[in-house]
Amino acid sequence: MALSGGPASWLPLKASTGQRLTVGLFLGGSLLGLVGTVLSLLDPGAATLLLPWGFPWGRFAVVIDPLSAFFLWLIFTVPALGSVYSLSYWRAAEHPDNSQRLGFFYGLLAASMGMVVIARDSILFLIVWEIMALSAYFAAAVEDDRPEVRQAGWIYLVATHIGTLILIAMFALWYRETASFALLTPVAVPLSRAGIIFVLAVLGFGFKAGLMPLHLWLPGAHANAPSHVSAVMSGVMLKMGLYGIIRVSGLLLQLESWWGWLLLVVGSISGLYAIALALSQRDLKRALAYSSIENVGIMAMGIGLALLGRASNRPELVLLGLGGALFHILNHGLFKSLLFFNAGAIIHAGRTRDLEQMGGLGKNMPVTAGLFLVGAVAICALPPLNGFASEWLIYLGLFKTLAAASPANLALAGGAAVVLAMIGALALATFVKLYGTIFLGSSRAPAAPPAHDPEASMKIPMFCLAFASIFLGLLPSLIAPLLEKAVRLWAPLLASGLTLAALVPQLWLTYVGSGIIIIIAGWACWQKILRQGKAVSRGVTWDCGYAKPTAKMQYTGTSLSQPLVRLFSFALRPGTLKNLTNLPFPGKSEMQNFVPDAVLERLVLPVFQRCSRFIPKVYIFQHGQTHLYVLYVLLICIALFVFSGIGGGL
Amino acid sequence: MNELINAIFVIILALNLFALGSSRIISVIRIVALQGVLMGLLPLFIHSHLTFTAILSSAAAISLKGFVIPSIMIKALRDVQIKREVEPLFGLLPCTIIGALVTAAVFLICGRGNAVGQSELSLIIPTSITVVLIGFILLTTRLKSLTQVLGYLVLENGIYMFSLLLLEAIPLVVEMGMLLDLFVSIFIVSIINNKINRTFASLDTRNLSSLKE
Amino acid sequence: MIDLMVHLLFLLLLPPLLMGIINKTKAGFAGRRGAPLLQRYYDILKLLRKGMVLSATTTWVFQAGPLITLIAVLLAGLLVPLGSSPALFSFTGDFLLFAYLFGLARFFTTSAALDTGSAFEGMGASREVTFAVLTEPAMFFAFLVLARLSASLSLAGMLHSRFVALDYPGSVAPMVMILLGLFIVFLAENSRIPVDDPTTHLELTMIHEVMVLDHSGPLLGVIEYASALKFFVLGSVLINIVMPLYTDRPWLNWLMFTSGMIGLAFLVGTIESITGRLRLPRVPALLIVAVLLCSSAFVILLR
Amino acid sequence: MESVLILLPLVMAALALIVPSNYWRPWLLPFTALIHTGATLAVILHPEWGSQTVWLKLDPVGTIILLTVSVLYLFSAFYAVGYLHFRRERPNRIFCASLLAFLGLVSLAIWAHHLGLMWVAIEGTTLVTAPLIYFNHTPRSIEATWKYLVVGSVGIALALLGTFFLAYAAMQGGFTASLNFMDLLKQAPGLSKIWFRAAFILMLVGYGTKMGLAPMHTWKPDAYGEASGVVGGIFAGGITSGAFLALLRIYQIGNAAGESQFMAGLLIFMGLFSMAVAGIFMISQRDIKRMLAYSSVEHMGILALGLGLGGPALFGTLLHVINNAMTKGLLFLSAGNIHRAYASKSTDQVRGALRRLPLSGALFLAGFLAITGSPPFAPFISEFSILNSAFSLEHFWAGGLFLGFLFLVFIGMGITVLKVVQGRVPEDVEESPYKDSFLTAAPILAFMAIVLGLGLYIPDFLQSLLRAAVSFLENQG
Repeated sequence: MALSGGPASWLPLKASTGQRLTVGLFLGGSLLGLVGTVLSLLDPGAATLLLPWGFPWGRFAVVIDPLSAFFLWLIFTVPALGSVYSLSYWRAAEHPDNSQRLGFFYGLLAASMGMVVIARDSILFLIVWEIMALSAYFAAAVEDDRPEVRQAGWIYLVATHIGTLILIAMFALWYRETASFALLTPVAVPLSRAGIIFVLAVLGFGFKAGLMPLHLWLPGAHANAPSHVSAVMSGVMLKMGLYGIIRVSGLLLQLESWWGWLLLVVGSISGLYAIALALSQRDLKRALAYSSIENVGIMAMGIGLALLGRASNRPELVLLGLGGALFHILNHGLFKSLLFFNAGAIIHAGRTRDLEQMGGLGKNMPVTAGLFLVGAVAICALPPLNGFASEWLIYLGLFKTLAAASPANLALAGGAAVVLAMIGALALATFVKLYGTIFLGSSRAPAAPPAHDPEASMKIPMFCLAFASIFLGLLPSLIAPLLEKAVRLWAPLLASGLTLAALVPQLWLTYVGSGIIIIIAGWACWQKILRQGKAVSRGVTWDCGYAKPTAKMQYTGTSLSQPLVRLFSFALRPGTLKNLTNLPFPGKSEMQNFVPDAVLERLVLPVFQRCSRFIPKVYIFQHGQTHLYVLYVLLICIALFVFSGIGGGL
Repeated sequence: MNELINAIFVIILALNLFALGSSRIISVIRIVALQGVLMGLLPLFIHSHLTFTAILSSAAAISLKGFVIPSIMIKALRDVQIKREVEPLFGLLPCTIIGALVTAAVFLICGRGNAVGQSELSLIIPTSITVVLIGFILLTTRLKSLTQVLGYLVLENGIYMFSLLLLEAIPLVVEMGMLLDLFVSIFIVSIINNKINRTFASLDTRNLSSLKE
Repeated sequence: MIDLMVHLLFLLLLPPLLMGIINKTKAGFAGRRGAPLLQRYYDILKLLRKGMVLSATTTWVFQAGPLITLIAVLLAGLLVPLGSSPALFSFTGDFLLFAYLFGLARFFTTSAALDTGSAFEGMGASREVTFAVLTEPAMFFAFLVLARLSASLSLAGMLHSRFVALDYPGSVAPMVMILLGLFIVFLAENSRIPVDDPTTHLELTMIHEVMVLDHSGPLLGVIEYASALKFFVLGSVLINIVMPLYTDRPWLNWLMFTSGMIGLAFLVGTIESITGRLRLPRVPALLIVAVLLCSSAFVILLR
Repeated sequence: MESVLILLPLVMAALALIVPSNYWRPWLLPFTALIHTGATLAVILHPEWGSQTVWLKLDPVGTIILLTVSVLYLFSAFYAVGYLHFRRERPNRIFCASLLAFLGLVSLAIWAHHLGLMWVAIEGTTLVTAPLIYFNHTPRSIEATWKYLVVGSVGIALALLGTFFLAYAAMQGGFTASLNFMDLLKQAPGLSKIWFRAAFILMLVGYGTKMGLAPMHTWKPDAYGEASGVVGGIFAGGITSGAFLALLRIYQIGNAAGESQFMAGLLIFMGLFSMAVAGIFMISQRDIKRMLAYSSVEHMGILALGLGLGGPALFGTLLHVINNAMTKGLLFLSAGNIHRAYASKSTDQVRGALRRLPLSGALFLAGFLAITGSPPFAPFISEFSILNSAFSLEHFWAGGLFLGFLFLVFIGMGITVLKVVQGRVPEDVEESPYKDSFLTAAPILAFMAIVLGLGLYIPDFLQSLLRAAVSFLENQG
């Protein structure tokens, strides 16, 4: 009964006759899934299903435990909202040739994610994992007639495949060490091998989660996918990678502190570098994608902290680190989806993703602008929204390493708090830039058609997400029991008896947050009353004496971020495309700044290009000359005789 | 008896070198045919008591290798009206020298080993291996499709020769099957030869290199 | 209870006075009489009574900016201990809220600036977010040092437990270093010389003032008040570090605190009088010095 | 029963030579194939119906191969009817006869328990399939046929020499020379080591040529590239499986002779080398059928690798024989359809197949994912189990390289396949009369169903067949 979650969500696959039917089934499936999740939490015993399976190895092992359940919340809500969103965003009538395909793979994606978090057998896991990866590919690359979509899709496919191969290796090693494919109970694996398994897990899952430098597929794929697919990929699918890391590290009984350091360092680098890249993007969805990498970095830092805590027997670090990471996973799923939905609404209103073509949309799309603001404030981790609530836990965990009892090397982890602070400041810059250049000021593309707020079926999901973001920001203590259960499962010995409430006064966030909101609301009313009868005149913006400011004179997004890009130019390596004329009578001049992705465009692609130049040189061996082919046969024969050492014996 | 067998071996080896050194295709065909006949005769000398099956198989081998296949080849040769004769990758003399060196090397290696048991058959193994290798040399250094087929025939001869060591292991059916396969393959190959000639106006296999990579 | 009342009163009333002190100091250095000490109060009151001009490009964000800034700074002010008051609210992790409330203020100030669509205000916003990227790490390194020294994770605990320095071996050097670092942060956050010149007439070089060019009337009044408040709140953190309060007599503590704040204002005025504003590209270097000071303090402490 | 399996197709081949109608003749193929599959199933269910002579015997390993080939042939035969109907302008007398004769000969090779007889049958399959490559009568197909014949014959001749060496190894061991498989198995521990090893190398190279292990694979891209899709499928799934069976025979003898260590080294080397070569040659391959040929090289490499690892890997290896054959059928048949629809097999022209041929294009794409070892398709299960065994046997390097080459192959194949299926049809490509029809699409769907089904569930009877085959290979019972 409690399992209805998994199977029920398979329903949407079967319906492709009508989009509405698909969405209806999807919602039904998700609802059933949610019910299943709740039931499984109420009655833990019933949520286990172990069936023999048609393979000589492994079983059909499906278990919903608190950790899976935590991810299920996200899996059953965000994709469902996305499917409602797609009703207007990807109207079947406007995309006759691919809306069915998209619906199918979108449903498959959601269903397989649900299976990923409850599958507890290596083979089953790999199967649903790959279904998830592939359906995400097909959903994201649905507009395959556009070359850039194909390119981005291909990079994603390669990245996810190499990730899967690493996971295959990881599970093979797991089998070697545990003599079982089951992923049910924690196992004691010799530390050296456990370390290899962990590193393989970080690599394999890191590709999916988008940890730097394994993120290379992420910006392109997110930018080029339909927005609700981007939302699900960024909001939910990336988290599957983190789920994998959490799950595998939870199944290994013994661990060393360097595991935690590894994640802490990787997370810090991901966070910092990705947000700096996000800041420097011109493409709205690329910027959002980089910001996802940043948030994944933050979550990885939380997980790393929890690992450190486990290794050094500090339950409060485990609870705060993993609890914060999980909470942030949930929160990021909410507000990042909201932001991608917003981006979709902007695109839907006939705009491109190019920030330099936007501006002033807030006047025509007030609802979208307001919702974007909620998402932006949340993602900058500003109080009183949910982003702060979760980062707060991670921060506190990091500061807890400083307790007087901690040895200096553990206390060094506190340094990560500084990284987090810097990430926060950069995220603020990024989202001020995004919000400002998109919605504020005046339009930079005067010729573009007037934008408008989207239809209700797009607005409702966004409202739900915004509401959830505010709600969780104000009442984070509601989530605490779920977090505690999940963490206790992960580190049963350490975190028992310890509660989040004992560590963190989450209620204060409620007080302060509602305080802020009440004061703002009150002040706004008061202002309204007060201003009645006061002279409010309208005029043009004061531009320091210049009488006729135009939209073209506005600060652009690129110029807004330029000082920071220059500050970090040692790492970002910005490039410039110049076409400046130096003639006596200057003609049309152009200059464009861009920041390439260091890993993809400066490392991986050049290596691939070099290889593709080199490899055809080998092709001369397949030259078409029959008699030389016969010679190959003779030569390999002789070679085998010689190398197997029996040539002399005959 | 032993002397006779050894003499045949020597002739077979010499024919190898002739095949390598000959510049006319027709003479290579004849050399290979002669080698085939000698191979066919060998079992009659080796085995003291002649059974019916031995006679039958050797008769089949002789007729196929000595007469049927050569006639097919000669007919194919006439059909294609080859102007220029054997075209080796490098000169005939170097080929012959390599052939001689290979012969010497094989005998040297086999002489050292303990493989050689029975006295009367002592030379079968090195001889057959040599013939196989000479077949390979013909295959890899000749550029005309027809001469490559001849190389393949020499190769087959070498293998056939080895099988004389184990007559009782190979029943008549299998032996006949092998000869049938040989016949069919030569038959098909000559058809293809014909097509090659008609399509490419030459038997030079260097023309057959549009499929690569 | 009385302490809390005094806390609130000081927080609400004192800030503009400090501005007046700075101006008086600067006037003194320049040999002028200068505006009255209470001039800033008159200004704010007058501005609040005025009508306002709104640019046609702006939306509600433009008006919400100053408001949210004020609320955020006020809330932050409730979290710091002042004088003998241990802060109105104090709980584990409140220092993070403190830092992020300033972030909230920054978000809305810069957004409001961008709402005007003016190139100058964009410049100001750009600089504001840029420098924050450097001041935040310095601030957090300082928090790390304080947290390690005080073994407390609340702002009041960090600043006000009569701990500091003395019974923790080797803590004096780190304390001095973070003090210096935080002072630079304080100057930058409040847009004072040498980072920014609040009285300059050249918009191209401004940071904070250029972001509020378009605000007028009550909104400008709110902004003026909020920035004075910010000065006060951040300054009180510095004062708390410099003088951990020892006495049992509340009035003495309050006196010490007030004189400390006045001293700080005087110091800022002095600096503004005797140094010039740095060229903008040089500002990050100054801020990096602050980061380095604070981070070295952390490293030395852990050594 | 074996007479039905072996002789019926040969008789039908003769019949095909006689039947005058170009239209009705192809129907002999599915007719024969149905009976063949039926007989195969019957003989699997009732082993006592098959003969148990010294010469002809269906052992558990042979059962697996027979089932594979028969099922592959069945669906391909239906497809062939559709294909030949589309190519009505070409006489198909020889084509049909060759295909039928192939079925008989490959069944003979599977049943043969005499290594000489097996060799004869396998050489026979080489000969009867040559005309299939030549079907189109273009200069390129002549060239491909020629290379196939020369390289293939030389290789298979070496296998014969190896077979003789094996018999001689028995003689050296003091037994009466015999090429009977069961005899050899019994004598295995006493075989002369050196002669056995020489025999193994020659048979590895010889039958490896037939399988298409690098570097003896050179004929493969040419032959597969020029043959029609259905022939390519039968080559890649049928002939290769037959040749692999021959390799399994000598492997089993070697196992009994205690030579597993020796064989493992060579097989693993050849396997990995083949995968590497295939991977390299697949990158920037523009011809879809040649690409599939290299993919076949790669999978032969996987089979060799799995065999070399031995022990726990054998199950996966035998499973992979089935999976490879089914997936290759899927790929070659859909590639054939795409070839038809574009009148080209170069990625310069073939683009946007999902738009021109939605079904075949999608199946081709799915086949690509399957063959590169993506779950949930069947090859993943077998490849995973091979990798698992590599790790359990402490062959970490082999396992790592295996994964690396799989990745290389994925990239190489992915570039080409995605180019083919995605995007828009180039404007200079002419309209094509070809559309997916029932006969050309249903067989592919059947393969797809098998590939997907086996990826999610292996029926019990198949598992027990595979287990029996593994224990037979390991000479237990």
